[in-house]
Amino acid sequence: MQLSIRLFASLAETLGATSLTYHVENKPLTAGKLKELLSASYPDAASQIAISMVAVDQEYAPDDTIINDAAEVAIIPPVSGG
Amino acid sequence: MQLSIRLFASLAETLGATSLTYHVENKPLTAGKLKELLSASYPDAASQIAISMVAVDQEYAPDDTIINDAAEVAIIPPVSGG
Amino acid sequence: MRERYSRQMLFAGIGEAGQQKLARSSVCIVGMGALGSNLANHMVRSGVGKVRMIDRDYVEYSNLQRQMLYDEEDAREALPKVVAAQRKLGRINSSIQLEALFMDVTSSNIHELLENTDLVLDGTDNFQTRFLLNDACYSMGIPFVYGGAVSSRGMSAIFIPGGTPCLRCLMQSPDAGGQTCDTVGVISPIVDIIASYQAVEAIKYLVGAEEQQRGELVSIDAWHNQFYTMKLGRPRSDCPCCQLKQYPALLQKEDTEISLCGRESVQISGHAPFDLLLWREKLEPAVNGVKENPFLLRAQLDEGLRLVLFADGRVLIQGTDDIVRAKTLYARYIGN
Amino acid sequence: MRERYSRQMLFAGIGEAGQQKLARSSVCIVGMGALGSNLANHMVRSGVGKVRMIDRDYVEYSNLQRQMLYDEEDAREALPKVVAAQRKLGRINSSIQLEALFMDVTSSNIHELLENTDLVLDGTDNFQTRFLLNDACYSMGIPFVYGGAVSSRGMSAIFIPGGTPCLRCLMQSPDAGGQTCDTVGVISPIVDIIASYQAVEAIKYLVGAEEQQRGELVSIDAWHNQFYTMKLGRPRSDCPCCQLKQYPALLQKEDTEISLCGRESVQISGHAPFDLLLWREKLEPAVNGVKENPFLLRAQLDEGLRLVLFADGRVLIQGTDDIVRAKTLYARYIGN
Repeated sequence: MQLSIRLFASLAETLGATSLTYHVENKPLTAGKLKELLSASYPDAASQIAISMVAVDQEYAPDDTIINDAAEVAIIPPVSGG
Repeated sequence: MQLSIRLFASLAETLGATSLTYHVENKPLTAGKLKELLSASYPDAASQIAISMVAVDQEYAPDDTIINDAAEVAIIPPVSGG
Repeated sequence: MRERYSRQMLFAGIGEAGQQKLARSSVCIVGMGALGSNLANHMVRSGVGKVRMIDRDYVEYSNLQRQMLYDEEDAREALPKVVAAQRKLGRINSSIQLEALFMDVTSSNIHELLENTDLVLDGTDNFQTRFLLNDACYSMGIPFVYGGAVSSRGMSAIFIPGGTPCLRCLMQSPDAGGQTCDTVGVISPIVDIIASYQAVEAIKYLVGAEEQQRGELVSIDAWHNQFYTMKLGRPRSDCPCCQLKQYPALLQKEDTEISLCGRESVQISGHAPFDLLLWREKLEPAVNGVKENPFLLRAQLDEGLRLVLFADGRVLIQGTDDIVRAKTLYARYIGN
Repeated sequence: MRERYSRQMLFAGIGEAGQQKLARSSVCIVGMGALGSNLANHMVRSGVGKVRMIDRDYVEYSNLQRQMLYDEEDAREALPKVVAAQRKLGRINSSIQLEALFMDVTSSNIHELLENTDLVLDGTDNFQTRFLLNDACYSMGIPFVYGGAVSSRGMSAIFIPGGTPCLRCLMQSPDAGGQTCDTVGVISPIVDIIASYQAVEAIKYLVGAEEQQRGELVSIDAWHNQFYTMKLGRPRSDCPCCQLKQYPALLQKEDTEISLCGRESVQISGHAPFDLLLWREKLEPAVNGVKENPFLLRAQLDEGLRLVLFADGRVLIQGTDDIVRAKTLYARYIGN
């Protein structure tokens, strides 16, 4: 399936885009698996992806969340600093 | 047509809702005409509607803007204070 | 003092070049209440070279809940806001130029006040003054950063002559439906949020970050969790300011009476500058008590009424919204 | 002093009842840097009855660009942030109780520090301390308002034991990818925006506005015009904090070395309290210069290195990220 993924913060900077269209074969796809696949596709961003949150349809998606075709996905690195 | 209208600030308070579904016969409907119709339907809010901005699809819509069926409409009263 | 701005220069959007641009910039903040305090704090800390602040009001206890530059001593002394602000800000950054103007902005002085200014920041509390700023800015080619905050909501947008529509394109009436901080209250977080959205657009403009400039009006309600953006779109073809270039607010003859927004106060201007010591002597026998500082004199009348005489000639009649009554009191104590 | 809060009580969401609840409330702000300064300003001005502030750091010139409570004099004197903050805030609102604790928060003192606190506000700059706060808050049933800001972006959420997931549900690693204010910089508007979103959730909680409480993580980039909300959803079933109730951070034995986030400084704790006058005499002949105030002593070493001895026994080795080198210097000047 084709996933439209929003990217935030440092991740958007590393990948040079605020969104990407990502093709996935695996089904069912979980949030955890998506992070693995993205890390493999974008090794430069792997360490950031590993610590990032996945949101599906604007709700936090733990690793075992199933991602469906029409889902709106976002990958959000945590922000420290204060 | 059926319009879904988002309401903001004092207008939402006066009408007791942050959105409403509004039925309009007039075609073509302009932003200015919509304000007139809403003022007639909700006389308590008429003075607020008169000074409010209309946004169509998240863009400012001057009075002569044509509003289509699928448009996302918002009525936004200006905020003073500082 | 490179160390001072080190974290700001590390930020890629500003860098060393941006920091130098900020140092060469001059901004004017009109209104030093809640938004104005926060705006000035951002401009001064970020190293904008020259910050001019204009306000006609003095610090009161009811300001302290949200006007971040002022403290109890300022209220006790009834210091003009610009004076209190300059004291605090001078301690924060002694390397920039601060100018504090304790006065009313009018159609006759606005051009002089905004000369050589790169950007105008809106800290006012009423649309009458905002329209005046908007018209003056567009006639002079200066960007104007609007902000308003009341209750738990606020909005902000940057208007750039030649680049975006102006405030008059969006709002045709100087009426905001009677909602002011004095009628529906206000909480401090929305003030800081709105002023910070104003400040970041100001910084973007000053460092030349055109691509990041927001072409939207942002509307926020911090209590009810709303966030809405509206693209400014195209100018209204019949806008008397940015299209017809009539600048109506600049043409208006000033009224001598100005009713301050919902504060139960009427301002009457037009008097020659007051010699406050002289007026203290004059008023003391006639009223229930007089307090003064170098900038103003407060005379307590009966029934919660108060006269405030400002050195520049303005008089504030507090405790009434009734212009006729205010004029009567003015005539009674000040004369004509 | 009813006048002071008049505009806040006029706000329907707070009212007189809400104002009284705020007056009876006690909050703890951990970390008094950029977010912490702004948080404290909001809490103090809005009339929260008791505000406890904890921080282990002192004011430096590079803080002034964004840490709104501090000025040049504070940096010149190298005042502990909590001390400088207390001075400013005391002048702003003398009717509330302020507590300034110049110390490190650890797993051994956290319970004592948070006792009798209604709410904890996150002003820290690292996830290690945030996890400690999160675990302590959930073990004690205290809401925790997370905030983080760096570059032009930030995020915030309120975590309520029994009501929402916790910080550990969302973030499993104390690593934030190495992005800190000292590596990628930070601009002041995003700080105020994030702290203000934290503050408004805190006020909602304290006045009991449950329906308005945000069940979302807010993410904002003020430079690139982004705003995104993510519902917190349900807790992770294997969350070691809010589900398994193991509170890992509370079990951790403290390291004696803590590397401060990207600031080229290593902190070594574990020494007995320092008699600073005694240590001044000891170190003066051995180093390139010593400066001190009642709270700390700074000794300038070669090659941009600096030792800072705190009265409570901590030592900061500035100018290196190398823990081994820091230990060597510690051993050389302080001993073991």
